[in-house]
Amino acid sequence: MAHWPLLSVLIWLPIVGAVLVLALGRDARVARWLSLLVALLTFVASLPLYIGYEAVAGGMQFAESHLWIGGLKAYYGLAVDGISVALIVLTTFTSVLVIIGSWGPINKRVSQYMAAMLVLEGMLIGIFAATDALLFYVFFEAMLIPMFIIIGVWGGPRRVYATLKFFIYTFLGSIFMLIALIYLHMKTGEFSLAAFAAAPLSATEQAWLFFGFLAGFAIKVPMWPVHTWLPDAHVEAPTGGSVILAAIMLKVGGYGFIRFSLPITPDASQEYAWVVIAMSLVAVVYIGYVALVQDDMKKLVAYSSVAHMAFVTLGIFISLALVREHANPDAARLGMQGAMVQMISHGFVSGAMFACIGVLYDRLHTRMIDEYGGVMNVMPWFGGFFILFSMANCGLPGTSGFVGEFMVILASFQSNPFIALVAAFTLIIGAAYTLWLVKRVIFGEVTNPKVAKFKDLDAREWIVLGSFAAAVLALGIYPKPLTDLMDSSVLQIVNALMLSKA
Amino acid sequence: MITLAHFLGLAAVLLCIAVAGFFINRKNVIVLLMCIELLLLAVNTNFIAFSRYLGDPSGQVFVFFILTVAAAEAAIGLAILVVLFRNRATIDVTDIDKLKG
Amino acid sequence: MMLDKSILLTIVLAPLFGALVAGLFGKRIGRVASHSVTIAGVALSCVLSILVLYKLVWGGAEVFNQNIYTWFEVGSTSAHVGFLIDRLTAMMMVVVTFVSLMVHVYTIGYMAEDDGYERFFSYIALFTFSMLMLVMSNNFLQLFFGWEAVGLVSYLLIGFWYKRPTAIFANMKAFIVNRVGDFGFLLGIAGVLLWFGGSLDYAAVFAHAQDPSLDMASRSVELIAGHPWQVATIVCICLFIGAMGKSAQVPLHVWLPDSMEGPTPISALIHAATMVTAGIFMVARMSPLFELSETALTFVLVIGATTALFTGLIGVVQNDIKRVVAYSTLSQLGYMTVALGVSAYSAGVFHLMTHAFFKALLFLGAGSVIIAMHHEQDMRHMGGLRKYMPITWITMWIGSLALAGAPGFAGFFSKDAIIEAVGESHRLGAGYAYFCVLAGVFITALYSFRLLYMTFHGKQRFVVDPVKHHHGHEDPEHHAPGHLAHAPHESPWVVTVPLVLLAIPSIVIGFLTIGPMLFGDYFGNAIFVREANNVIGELGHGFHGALAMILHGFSQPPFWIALAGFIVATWIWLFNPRIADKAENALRPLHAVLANKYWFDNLYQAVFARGGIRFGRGLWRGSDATLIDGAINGSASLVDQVSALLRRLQSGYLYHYAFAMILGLILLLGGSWWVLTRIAA
Amino acid sequence: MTIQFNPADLLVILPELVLLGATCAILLIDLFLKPSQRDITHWLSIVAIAVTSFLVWRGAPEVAQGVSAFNGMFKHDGISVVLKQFVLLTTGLSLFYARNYMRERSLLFGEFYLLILFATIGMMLLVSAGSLVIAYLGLELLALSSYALVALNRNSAISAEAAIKYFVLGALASGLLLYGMSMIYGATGTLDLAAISAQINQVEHRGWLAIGLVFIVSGVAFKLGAAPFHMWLPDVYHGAPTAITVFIGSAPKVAAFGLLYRLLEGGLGPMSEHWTPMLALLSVLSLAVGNLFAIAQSNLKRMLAYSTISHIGFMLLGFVGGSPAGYSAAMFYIISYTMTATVAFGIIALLARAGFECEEIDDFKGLNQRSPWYAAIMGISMFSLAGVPPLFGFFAKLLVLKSAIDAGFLWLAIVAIIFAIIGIYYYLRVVKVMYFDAAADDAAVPLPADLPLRWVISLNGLALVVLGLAWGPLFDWCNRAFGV
Repeated sequence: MAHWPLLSVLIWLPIVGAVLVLALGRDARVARWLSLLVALLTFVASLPLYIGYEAVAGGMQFAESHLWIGGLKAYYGLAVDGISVALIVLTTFTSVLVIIGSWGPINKRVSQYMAAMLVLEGMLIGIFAATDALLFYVFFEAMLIPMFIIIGVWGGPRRVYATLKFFIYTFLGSIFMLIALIYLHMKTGEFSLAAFAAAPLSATEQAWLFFGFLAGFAIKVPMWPVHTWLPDAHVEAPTGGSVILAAIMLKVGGYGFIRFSLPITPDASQEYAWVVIAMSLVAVVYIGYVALVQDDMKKLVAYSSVAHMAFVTLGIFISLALVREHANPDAARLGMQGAMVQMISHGFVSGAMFACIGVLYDRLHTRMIDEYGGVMNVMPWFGGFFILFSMANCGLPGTSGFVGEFMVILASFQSNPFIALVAAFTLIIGAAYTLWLVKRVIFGEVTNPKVAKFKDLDAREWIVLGSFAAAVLALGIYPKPLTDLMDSSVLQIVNALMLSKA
Repeated sequence: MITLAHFLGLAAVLLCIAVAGFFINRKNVIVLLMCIELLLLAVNTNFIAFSRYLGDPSGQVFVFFILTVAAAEAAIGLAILVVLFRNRATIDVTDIDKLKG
Repeated sequence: MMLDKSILLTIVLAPLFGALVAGLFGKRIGRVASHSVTIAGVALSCVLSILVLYKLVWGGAEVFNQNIYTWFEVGSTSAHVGFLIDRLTAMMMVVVTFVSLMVHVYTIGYMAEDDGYERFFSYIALFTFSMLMLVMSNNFLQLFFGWEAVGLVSYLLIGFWYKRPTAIFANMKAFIVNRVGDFGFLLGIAGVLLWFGGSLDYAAVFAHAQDPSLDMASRSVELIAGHPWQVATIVCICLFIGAMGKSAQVPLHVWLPDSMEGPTPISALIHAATMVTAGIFMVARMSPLFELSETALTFVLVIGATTALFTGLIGVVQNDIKRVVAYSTLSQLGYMTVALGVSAYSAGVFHLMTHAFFKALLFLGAGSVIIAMHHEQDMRHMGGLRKYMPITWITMWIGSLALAGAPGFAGFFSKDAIIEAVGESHRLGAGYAYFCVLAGVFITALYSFRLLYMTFHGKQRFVVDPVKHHHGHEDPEHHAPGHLAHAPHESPWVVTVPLVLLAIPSIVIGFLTIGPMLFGDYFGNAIFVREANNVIGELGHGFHGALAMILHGFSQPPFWIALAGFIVATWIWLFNPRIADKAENALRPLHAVLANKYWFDNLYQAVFARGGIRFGRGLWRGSDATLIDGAINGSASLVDQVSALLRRLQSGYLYHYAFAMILGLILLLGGSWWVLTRIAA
Repeated sequence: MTIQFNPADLLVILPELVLLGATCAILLIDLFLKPSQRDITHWLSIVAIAVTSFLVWRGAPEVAQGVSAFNGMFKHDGISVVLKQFVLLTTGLSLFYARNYMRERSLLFGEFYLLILFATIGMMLLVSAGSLVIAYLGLELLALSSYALVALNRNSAISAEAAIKYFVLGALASGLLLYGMSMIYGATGTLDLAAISAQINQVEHRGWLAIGLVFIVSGVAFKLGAAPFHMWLPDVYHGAPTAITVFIGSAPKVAAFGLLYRLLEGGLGPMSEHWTPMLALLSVLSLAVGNLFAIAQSNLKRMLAYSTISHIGFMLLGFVGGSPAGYSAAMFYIISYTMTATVAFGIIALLARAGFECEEIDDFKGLNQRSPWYAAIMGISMFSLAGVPPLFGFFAKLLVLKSAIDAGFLWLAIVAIIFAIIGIYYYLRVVKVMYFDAAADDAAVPLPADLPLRWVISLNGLALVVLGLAWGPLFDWCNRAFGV
């Protein structure tokens, strides 16, 4: 274990960096380089977390705990298990790429943009590291502010509608969760997640709490039918915002289910698992069809994000059903792992997809599919990347997109083959909407004379897309390091699920 | 025999008249100032009656304070009225409606 | 003796290396280096594959079954990347690498004038890698990986000319239709994991399936309460749906004809010789599972038989040279599937092998014709080409004879074996299948010879017109049909050498291998057939060597039926071409049915494509935008309206303000009175 | 009961005495100053407030248990220490924020300082009231000064209108409060709050008590600005000069909280089952009215005024439990609110120039381009008012919600958050205007040369962040005051 508070460093380094960027970044170049430096440092600092985390032992490591609010017994408590480590590294990795990716496209108020990104990064890390519910909630909500600013200031024409919808929607959900947390504090007298998990709760209490959490996390994920903020937010967000939103912010919802719903309200989660499973399955099919008919690229990918995140919720709640109803902890682990791998993978894939769209947007300043066509002719490298990420998006084996979906489908089959049947429908519909996009944008003759003047990727875009591609392939070809990292943590969660609280 | 109840009843009636004056009057701000005085009068009646019946002088002391404050209040009220009139050339209650919504 | 792991790895990785080099650095290193590196890779694989085959068959090497690395491990569920090398695999490896090598060489000539030369080599080498991963897998996960990876490469190659709207439509269609199959396949794999011992490794799964104490054949599950289904049936049908997608069985066959939009070499390699036969290979590989379920095999049989006959019929009315061959491929895949359906797995695989050679030959031959015709594919504008390109002509005849099952040629042995196996079988549906395969023989002969006659014989139906069409080959889209810039001539050696090299096995491979492969113990434990289903074993009693089989063949119905087809084709297309037109008019409704491919495409387009879009639009506009967002925006605007309405209460009048206070006072008084009485009570 | 004068009592009211003395001295000094020398008055007032604050702080350890002077008429305890400190702090802040604004409009009279100082004395008395008389006197001292302050701009029609409305309704409210006091007096026979509390259970005329209670609650609700006694508030906030709004929107709220606590818990505590439902009702109405009305506003001051009403509704959540923890939460809330509101109003005052009030929301368009720092501070205060962590306002909301839930008012908490969500919309709109919209004219705002103002408002804004991250000490302080 590190002797120095690594997690605190990871959280505060980018935030302090953001302040520095604001203070010193009057010159855009300084702001860019400084924030890149900070992001890189944070990424480097997150590596000891991965290396130092003893995956075999599992459990919470790198713990830090200081009394924060004595009157409420709220702690500044940080610790990570394998799941958190994976998500934190994903965050630091993506943040670096986002900063590089925003190098050219963002040219007004650069320092503010970069600072907002860095603050966002720190807060996201905080979410994944917090062991105290109040601290978690603070980060959970606070990240809305920089995102609000990012979309609102550097966003598209309908940004006002999109940001307000995004902010109020997600706030609506999380404030119900706040009520649940307050109730739990009343029960236990503290805010630590461990105490919440240990608290005995009656079935009715659990049910209320479960729906409180569901409101908070389902909107964040987002699950059908509370997903409509996402396409709007994505469409209006600048590329970097979209990447962070899709790659990391959505993961917070799935993470929340694992950290809150399952350990704190296991019995209610079991009882209402069908609700979540049904919502997830509807999302796979319904959202798939909706994605098919989008004529805005970003909207399409945003909808596909919703469909993919449905696998996360499906995996999490199917494992509950597997543990409780089928006494099949092995399959439950598979489902949970699948959900986690899907989260990480979706981080890379959706991040990459949005980065690709950003590359196109920077050239033509539109996201409408009709305006493009035949991009392959002028940007062969870009076309290659785009096809790779599209394939990952439709879950091709060998890319990261496949691993999680595969695990979740295998696990759900063990619970109920019909659930797997519906979930596997993503194979078809996912391919349909993604490839149709590829066909219309990448292939074909160049019809728009402006497209004919496109230049292929520059070095900066190469780095971003190349890194994403490397991650997507690495995870697809050899996911074992990731699953090993999370395995014992997943096992602990699954074991905890076997115990009833009521 | 005049009992406490009579005094309280009188005070209540004064109160009601004063209060009614506040929202029935639609003409003149001066009337409102008078209503305020009437209101305080009702309170004073109450205090003195209670004080007398309880045999406790503090209520009457309170009344002195109230009278004093009422004087100050009237002074400030009239001053504001003057300012209002200077600016608007009217003290009609129905005309004071620039601030709304 | 063990096989060397490093050899196996080299076989797989050499093409991948070539693909990466040509793909990533192709433009930089140039054409020659690109094709050299990929050809070297594939050639190395091919040589080593032959070595592996040799070691397994003659060297006494044991079956190789080892994991290379662990993909993931969660609880008791683990997934690996590993190789299972037995004779079935080895045969497939040789077929794949050999055909691939031929195609690589051929491509040098075929794609000589194409801008995407390096890219093309990268793709086909990548395909070779993927296909090898598929066939060499020792577990379901890797099988699925290879399965989808070949699908990806096929997608890329069909859409190789990505400027052509038809090509990019066809590649999308191919991928999505394949995905429908993969959908079933994935569920099948999930079923295997659930019901067959919790493993994804072939060895463990097959052991579980064959364990008499578990009696998997009678294990059933009630997915819908009150309806017990045999688990093996569920799993096998699901898996077979995967095969239907990849091997283009009715009703998932629609993608294959369209896939001819790709360059001809890949039509040969992917859409004839190797990838499309992956489904056949898979079912053969899964024989221990399929043997458990009579129902699933009947399903396989009926689907295969239907495909064999009805897609062949379409081939008769096609005018595009490649499409004829494509429909013939569909039909032949149907034959293989029929073989699987009657538990004659080895016959299916045998036909797979022979078909790989002669169908690759036919495609490459067709490609050679296309080169000569400057990318004209319509046979109505050909004719009389035999004098221009004799090698192509002869090799095409060899291929067609093999395809039609002329005694002695490779196709004769394999197809005859299948037909006889069907005749032997007593499985439900075997009667129907027998009819279909026999009728199919006639059809096969009909379209095969029709192709030959229309292309190479008869009158020359094109005009050589050098002045008007000087722009030449690069512009295949823009020349008028039937007009050539200069006379057709024989293709260069890089094209003809592969033709010759493929023609040789097309003649002899059946003769040489039928003995050991079908009736000997070639496959060993790789293919499992239950005693009661062993039709090949039954046939084996009547097998007295290949020569005897040829002689015997002359007395069998398939020969006479094929001969009939040949005669009819000769009579019509060689001697009386006008009859064809008359027949077309006379049989207009029938012709319409065939020309429209039984309206499968139209149906799918209407129901799934347009219907899906309409459904999606309905959900989007109706549900997302109207219901959900309507509720959200509605509540927001409701608040706005309420607010706008309420603010009028703040009228600005003092007496209203005072009145509000008094109302509040009265409200509180009332409330207080209520509390008071309640406390009193 | 004999009345005795104990010289030691003077020590207890030393801060008030000092402030009173200083005020009188400033009154005299100011007479001899030219308008250009008004800064002397300014700094003297600041010093007076600082000294008073210091004296309150010095006295703090001794009063932890609570001391009373003048036969219980004046109470000095932990609660009054906290409240007085924040009254003084926010008053001091308002003085800083006001100077430039008032000077540019030639309103920087000595009376401005005097009225504010007198109001401050009133507030200090108010929060220390141990008797109905003191409560009344403190209240009137505050109220009369405030009326005059609102009318300070003699040439403004809307200021005059605001003042007359404030005055008339304020007098009505005072009358109602007094009437309530008289009923309580009649029922219990004493004006002393502690004695009232002790005797209340023996009272036979429950009806008198009930009537008295209702009138007192109405009167206090008016001072707080709780619906439906809120009608004056938007008009006054809107009509008063912004610098005055800064003052009347902040410190008096703290004092009103003190009044509410002293009267209801200190005097009528045993009747809490009567007044908690009333406060719950007022809370719901305030939340609804405050938020729903605020959405429709285009004037920022008016919008903030309505938002004040909603915050009072939130604060009352802490009261409905009738428990010390709840009062502590409510006090925390009111402190957080005033600290935040001073920033918001202060920025308006700061950005206003002669002839340009900068009080329409649209006036803030593109502020981020023109002055990112003040946009950031304004943004922080808006997010804090909206209750977004990690800002001060969030934790205040957390505490009052918690106390309401602890008290079994889950439904009330849910009503509150639903209105809070509606509320977010209009706060975000301000942020939206500042950050997303382009400035109407690109001309850079000439920022006031008043350096202390810029520093103080920056610190005040940063305090919202700092207190959001480390609000534990303040929370403990509040808890200690109520003995939690």
